[in-house]
Amino acid sequence: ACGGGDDSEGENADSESGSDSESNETTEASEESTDFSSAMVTDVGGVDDKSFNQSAWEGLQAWGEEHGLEEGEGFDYAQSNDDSDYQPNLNRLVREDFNMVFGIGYKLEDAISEVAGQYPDTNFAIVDSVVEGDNIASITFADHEGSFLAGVAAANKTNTDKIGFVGGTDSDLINKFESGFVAGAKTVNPDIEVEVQYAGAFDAPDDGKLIASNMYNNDIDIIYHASGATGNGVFAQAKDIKNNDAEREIWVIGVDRDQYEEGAIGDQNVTLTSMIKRVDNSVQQVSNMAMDGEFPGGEVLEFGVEDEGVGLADTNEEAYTDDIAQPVDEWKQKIIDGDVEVPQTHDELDEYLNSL
Amino acid sequence: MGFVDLLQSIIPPALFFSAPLIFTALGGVFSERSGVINIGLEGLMVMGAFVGIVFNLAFADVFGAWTPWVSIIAAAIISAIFSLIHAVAAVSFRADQVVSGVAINFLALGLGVFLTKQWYGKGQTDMVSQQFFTRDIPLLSEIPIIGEIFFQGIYLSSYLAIVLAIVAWYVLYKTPFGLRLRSVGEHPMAADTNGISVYKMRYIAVILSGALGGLGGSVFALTIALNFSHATIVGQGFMSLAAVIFGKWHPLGAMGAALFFGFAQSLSVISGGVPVLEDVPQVFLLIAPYVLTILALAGFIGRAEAPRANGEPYIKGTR
Amino acid sequence: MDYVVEMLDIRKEFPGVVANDNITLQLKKGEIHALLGENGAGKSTLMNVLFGLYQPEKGEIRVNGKPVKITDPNIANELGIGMVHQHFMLVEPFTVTQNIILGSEPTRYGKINIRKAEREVQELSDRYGLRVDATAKISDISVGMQQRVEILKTLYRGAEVLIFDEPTAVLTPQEIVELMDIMRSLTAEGKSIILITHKLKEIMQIAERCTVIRKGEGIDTLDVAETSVTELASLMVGRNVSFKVEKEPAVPKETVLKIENLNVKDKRKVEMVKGMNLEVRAGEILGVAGVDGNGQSELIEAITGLQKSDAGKILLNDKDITNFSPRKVTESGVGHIPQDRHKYGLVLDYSVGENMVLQTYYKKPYSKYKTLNYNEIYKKAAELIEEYDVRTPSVYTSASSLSGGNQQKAIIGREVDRSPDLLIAAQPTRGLDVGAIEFIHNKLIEERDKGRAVLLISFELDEVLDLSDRIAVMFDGQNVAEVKPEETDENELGLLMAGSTKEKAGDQG
Amino acid sequence: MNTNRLFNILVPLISALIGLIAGALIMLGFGYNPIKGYAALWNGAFGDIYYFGETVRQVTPYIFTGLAVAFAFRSGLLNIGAEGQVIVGWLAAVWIGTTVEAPMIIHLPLAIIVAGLAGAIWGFIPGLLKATRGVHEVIVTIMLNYTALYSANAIVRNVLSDNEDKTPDVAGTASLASEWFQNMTYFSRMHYGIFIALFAAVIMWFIIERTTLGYELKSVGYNEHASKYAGMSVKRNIILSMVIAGAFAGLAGAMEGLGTFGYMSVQSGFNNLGFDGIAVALLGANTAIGVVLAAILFGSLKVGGLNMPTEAGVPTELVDIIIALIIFFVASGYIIRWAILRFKKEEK
Ligand SMILES: Nc1ncnc2c1ncn2[C@@H]1O[C@H](COP(=O)(O)OP(=O)(O)OP(=O)(O)O)[C@@H](O)[C@H]1O
Ligand SMILES: Nc1ncnc2c1ncn2[C@@H]1O[C@H](COP(=O)(O)OP(=O)(O)OP(=O)(O)O)[C@@H](O)[C@H]1O
Ligand SMILES: [Mg+2]
Ligand SMILES: [Mg+2]
Repeated sequence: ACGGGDDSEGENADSESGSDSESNETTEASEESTDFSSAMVTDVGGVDDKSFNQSAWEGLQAWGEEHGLEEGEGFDYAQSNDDSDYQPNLNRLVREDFNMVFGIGYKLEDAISEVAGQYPDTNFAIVDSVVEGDNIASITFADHEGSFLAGVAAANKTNTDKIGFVGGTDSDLINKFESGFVAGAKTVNPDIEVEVQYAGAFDAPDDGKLIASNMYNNDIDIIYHASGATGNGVFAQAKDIKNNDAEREIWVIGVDRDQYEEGAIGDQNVTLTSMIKRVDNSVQQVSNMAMDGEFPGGEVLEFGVEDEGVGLADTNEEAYTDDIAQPVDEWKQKIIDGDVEVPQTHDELDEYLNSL
Repeated sequence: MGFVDLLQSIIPPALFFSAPLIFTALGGVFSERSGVINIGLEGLMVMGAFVGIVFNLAFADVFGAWTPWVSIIAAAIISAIFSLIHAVAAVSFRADQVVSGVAINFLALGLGVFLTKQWYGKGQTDMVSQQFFTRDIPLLSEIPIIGEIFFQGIYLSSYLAIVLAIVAWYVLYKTPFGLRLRSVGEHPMAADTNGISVYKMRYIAVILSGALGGLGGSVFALTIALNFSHATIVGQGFMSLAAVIFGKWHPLGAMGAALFFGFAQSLSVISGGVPVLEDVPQVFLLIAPYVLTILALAGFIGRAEAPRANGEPYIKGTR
Repeated sequence: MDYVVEMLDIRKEFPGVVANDNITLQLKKGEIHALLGENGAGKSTLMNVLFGLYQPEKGEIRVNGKPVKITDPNIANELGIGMVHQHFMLVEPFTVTQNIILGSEPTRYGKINIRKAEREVQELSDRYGLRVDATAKISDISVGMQQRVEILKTLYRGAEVLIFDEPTAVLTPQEIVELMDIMRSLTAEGKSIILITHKLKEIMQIAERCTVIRKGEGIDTLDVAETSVTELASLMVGRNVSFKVEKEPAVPKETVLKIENLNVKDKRKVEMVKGMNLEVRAGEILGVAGVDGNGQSELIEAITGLQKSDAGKILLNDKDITNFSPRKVTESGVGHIPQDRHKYGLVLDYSVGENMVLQTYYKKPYSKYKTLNYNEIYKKAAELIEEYDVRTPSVYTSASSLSGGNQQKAIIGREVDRSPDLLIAAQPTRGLDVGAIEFIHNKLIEERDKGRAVLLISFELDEVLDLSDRIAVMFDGQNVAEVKPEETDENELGLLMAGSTKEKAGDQG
Repeated sequence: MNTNRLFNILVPLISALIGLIAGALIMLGFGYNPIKGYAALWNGAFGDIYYFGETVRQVTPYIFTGLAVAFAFRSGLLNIGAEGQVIVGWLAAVWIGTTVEAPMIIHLPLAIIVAGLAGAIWGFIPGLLKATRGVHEVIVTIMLNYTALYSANAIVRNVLSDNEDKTPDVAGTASLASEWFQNMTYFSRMHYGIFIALFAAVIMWFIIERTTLGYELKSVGYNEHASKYAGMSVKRNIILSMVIAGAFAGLAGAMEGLGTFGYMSVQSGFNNLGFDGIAVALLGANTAIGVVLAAILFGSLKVGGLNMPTEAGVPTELVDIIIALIIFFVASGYIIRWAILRFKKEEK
């Protein structure tokens, strides 16, 4: 339910961000309904990373549209090319008098914490991390919950009872994805083997391809990747196998946004589903809260399955059939109801598995 | 996992990983054999990847399944033209060749991403729909064991790389063109007094390196990355340069070095399934290709003599 | 007209220098025509103009009576003009054949037909008696053979006119004799030769006519039969030159250098010095005569610490300096004028001044607390260039822009000034004109008279005979004979150097 | 000599100018307003004191990596490995900064020195292999870059943190951060490192131009054989040159670890400080003063460039193109010299 509309929305926003520079000059004066302004700083992925930077920007654009604001005045972004750019970018936006500044990605946590301390009168928010501070809102996502659902989907789809997980770096954040995924799969079928491998980087498609090649060679038929551009290699390998043997059932589960497009090969598609994080919604929401004077400073907002903060895409109707969607929805409800506590770390995962 | 299985899971990936490095390293061999140092291989690959992807996206409808092949040819041509900048600087303007190579690296990346933003309005292109696919080589793939390891699930571009390496060897060592090219890199004045145009040979060599670097970059993009962004080519060009030196400026040596890198890389990633390597911390496997290379050079490969006039601009009439 | 080549009123300028000013040179068919001039007179430039490497500002070139424009070496080749350059134009990692065919390779289906080329090269070599191994690598063959390869290169391209730029400077006496024979057989075949050399005796021996140039200007063309060495020398330098080295008899004192049973391997691990014994005393010049490649270079390298010795001893003033580092050898009192001044003698990118303290920069007064004192360095350099007549615009000029002769004078100044107990002079006058040679010879004798031990290594028998107080003959890595210059002659030395024993050589001599 | 000096100044200046003009033409060609673009660049680098502080912050490591490349260059070595040397220096600095407890007077210098040492070791390896085994330094330094990157990441994650993406912050006693600067520059991250960087440039100048060591290093770079003949130890000098170069780059790492960031995070790829250092060194003609000036130029371009998309809509990559063109023209100094000489002639 959560994926369908998302796709078209994504494309829409895409083409909009495509004409950034023009809209900047052509859209002259639209009426100023508010003088509240909001901006964001990307991490090194860039504003068009087809991932949460892009999603966040789409959210901010939607928010601007909602209030008839002009890009550059009412809302804006600053792109970081290097880790050392975060702080000047945040600073720049604060000094341009934006009332609300988002840092997109856990990499900005230090910069946010620093700058927020320096400018107590501005509202800050960080996505995907928790930073303490009265003027900071922490926006987190229940990645483990979404990944759990991905695990459920994979377990229901696999023919070989062997599935794989490819992570970017072996860090707490990605461990969260891994733990949720493994828990979800094993919950459905404790005999399923989940092979886990970390590429060590988010920008190594060659390693991603090597890992995927090895996994698919070893009878694994579904790979869930949480590895950014490294995942491009996973898609490349899956599509290659599909191209050689159209009959072979082989799947990739995408991450962060709907990666349906990435899976297209001829008239087939290897993307089973994607674990979507609605960064856009969260950014839009928090901006509105701040504008309305209800800025959740010092709070940690977790966007989970409950409020559609995370979820699975159902774009690939041929593959993501009802007999998968159904159990996914069931487990989703159980998570919402608190019937399952999805593990977030390796330790919690071990505990969880033992309890099965 | 049996040994044959192991080889089968390591060698085909090693081949696809090596192929772009082989192409590019061959380019490096031509350029440096003619006396022009080419630190700019990285940039030439970036240009190749950029053009390969853009062309592929633009003409996928026109060329259908042939698109990747036409794309890499287009990438080779455009990169060859792009490499003219290095040629003009290094040959005609007597530039410090290292410097001009560094400029090539900056320029290619800057230009690639700049144009991507201009044309696509974002920092990375879409994924191509017409990529290279692996295939089984008819007949050869039927051979027991060997066929499985070397001829099943292979990119034709990998074989193209190996064939090109052999062609490059033949050209450099068996033809008048090769003899002249090498003489220009060893002793340009001697070549000049024999009536060989040093400038012309060096231009040709650098342009060849551009074409081959373009091939390398586009093959990488169209087999592995499938789109173009600032992070598509990250260090493959430098690895190719290392392969040139590791391979002692010999086409087959460079190919061997590139294959070695591919093999080591493949092993480090796939080691998860290899009993002995399973428990080795991943970082050791990650750095293994690089450390092994250093050890190999220090241990038994040893001193490699660069072409004698490598890096020296030729100025007619000086001694 | 029976001239094959005529260069008429040629003028060639370089920024700031007129290298050739209205020079005329006419070459008859079948003659050997010498071109004579001091260092920097413009000989090489003139020949490079003829060979198409430089374009003249003015003047005309005619080949077989027809005016031609030679804009690059290809055209020279087509006109039948070939050149053997002062510095060889050979690609070292290539084989002899590859070097010869380079640029005009015989092919079959686009592939070099190397078999055929080798056969042709070998035939050509045999025809002119050049004794060249067509398949050998350049880096593996002797300098003499390299030069014959250069000659073959021109013949292979069908040259009728051959230019030799200082071909004998790098050859041993034996090789010079062979080269003369080769040149004669070439002219016998109807080829014409222009020969550049600083050795007047060679001109007298082989050339028919001689054109003399001085400071870029043509002075005269003479029939060699009607002139003399003295006339040529004074035409060339513009003053009278004395050829006989004036020196008092030596007064040798204590032994400074003593070498006992020394064994040295070269870089390829071949034993080149095999049980060498030698003694040099204060106040004498010991000349080492020998054909190149008999271990002279390795001997010097061992003494100066550039190469390790495997066995034996080197004693300096009774102190064992075997296998000392170069620095320690220098500090023990050894000065060294190296054979290859560009490779060893100078850091060409450094200024003349910086080169003057190459071994002493770390000492007072040139540095204190590891910090250089450039005032002192340049002061010293200025003194030296004054004293040793080094012609350079200033001490700040880079060493690379000095002429060979002046570079050599700078090195000699530097080495002699340290007043080492032992001065090793390896080929100190190679490639220099008579004026510079005279100067250097006098300096060496002056040092001897000051009580220094001088070890002179030279392939030029004249030089060895003229300068030495004692002569050691080196053959196959050993000191095979010691003779007194006044009791021997070139003939006997030549035989000894070829490996005859002293008794035999004496019998024949 | 005087004309030479004039050229040494004129060529980089003219190159920078041509690069900027070319950048303007590109902007025009793509429909941007170059004046607006450059105004944005200028404002982003010097527009107010905050940006100025950030520019200085960026210039600081550039000086160090520029010196690291230039120093090796002077003895004929191409140090492609500054990248890796920065990483190990950064790691070492943070390691000391986070694990040692000591008063500032000991802690900070210790962290800086250890960073320099780490970089030096990373330079020692290629130096040693070059000197003793004749292995090409370019290939070894490239390999060591990757080795440093992956090893540092593993150490950050497993040793200096508990499976996190970054280390804890360095102790205040090991921090280069300057409250005084920050207050003065509206919280830019300008830190005391700039003084160390300038001091390092002076050191390089002194070593190269005034000491016997510099004399030897240059001599070895120009002519190994003659240096050996003159009694210098070629091996020792090659090693020493790489060690000192590595130390400079290691200090650049300390600037990042103790100044700019105050911690080390897992690096997804190279941060390009080392590669940019090659450009800085070359534009600076491999001299100390040149490196400082070039670092200022590149630092301003990099920091100012961030402002171009926001203020003028021009992609930041334009800055990379401009830098590339500047390097290209510096490399082609010969043609500029030639042009100047022509120009002078015609004037007469
Ligand atoms: N490429 C050049 N550029 C500038 N000046 C040059 C160049 N080549 C030669 N000259 C100058 O031309 C003059 C003649 O030089 P050339 O090499 O012809 O002398 P040479 O007679 O061959 O001397 P040698 O006996 O030392 O070989 C010298 O004064 C020299 O400085
Ligand atoms: N590029 C150049 N620019 C200026 N002068 C040059 C150049 N090349 C050579 N020369 C000059 O040409 C003259 C002759 O040079 P060359 O190298 O032939 O010297 P040489 O005395 O013949 O030394 P060698 O003993 O090496 O033969 C020198 O005076 C030198 O200054
Ligand atoms: Mg000459
Ligand atoms: Mg000469």
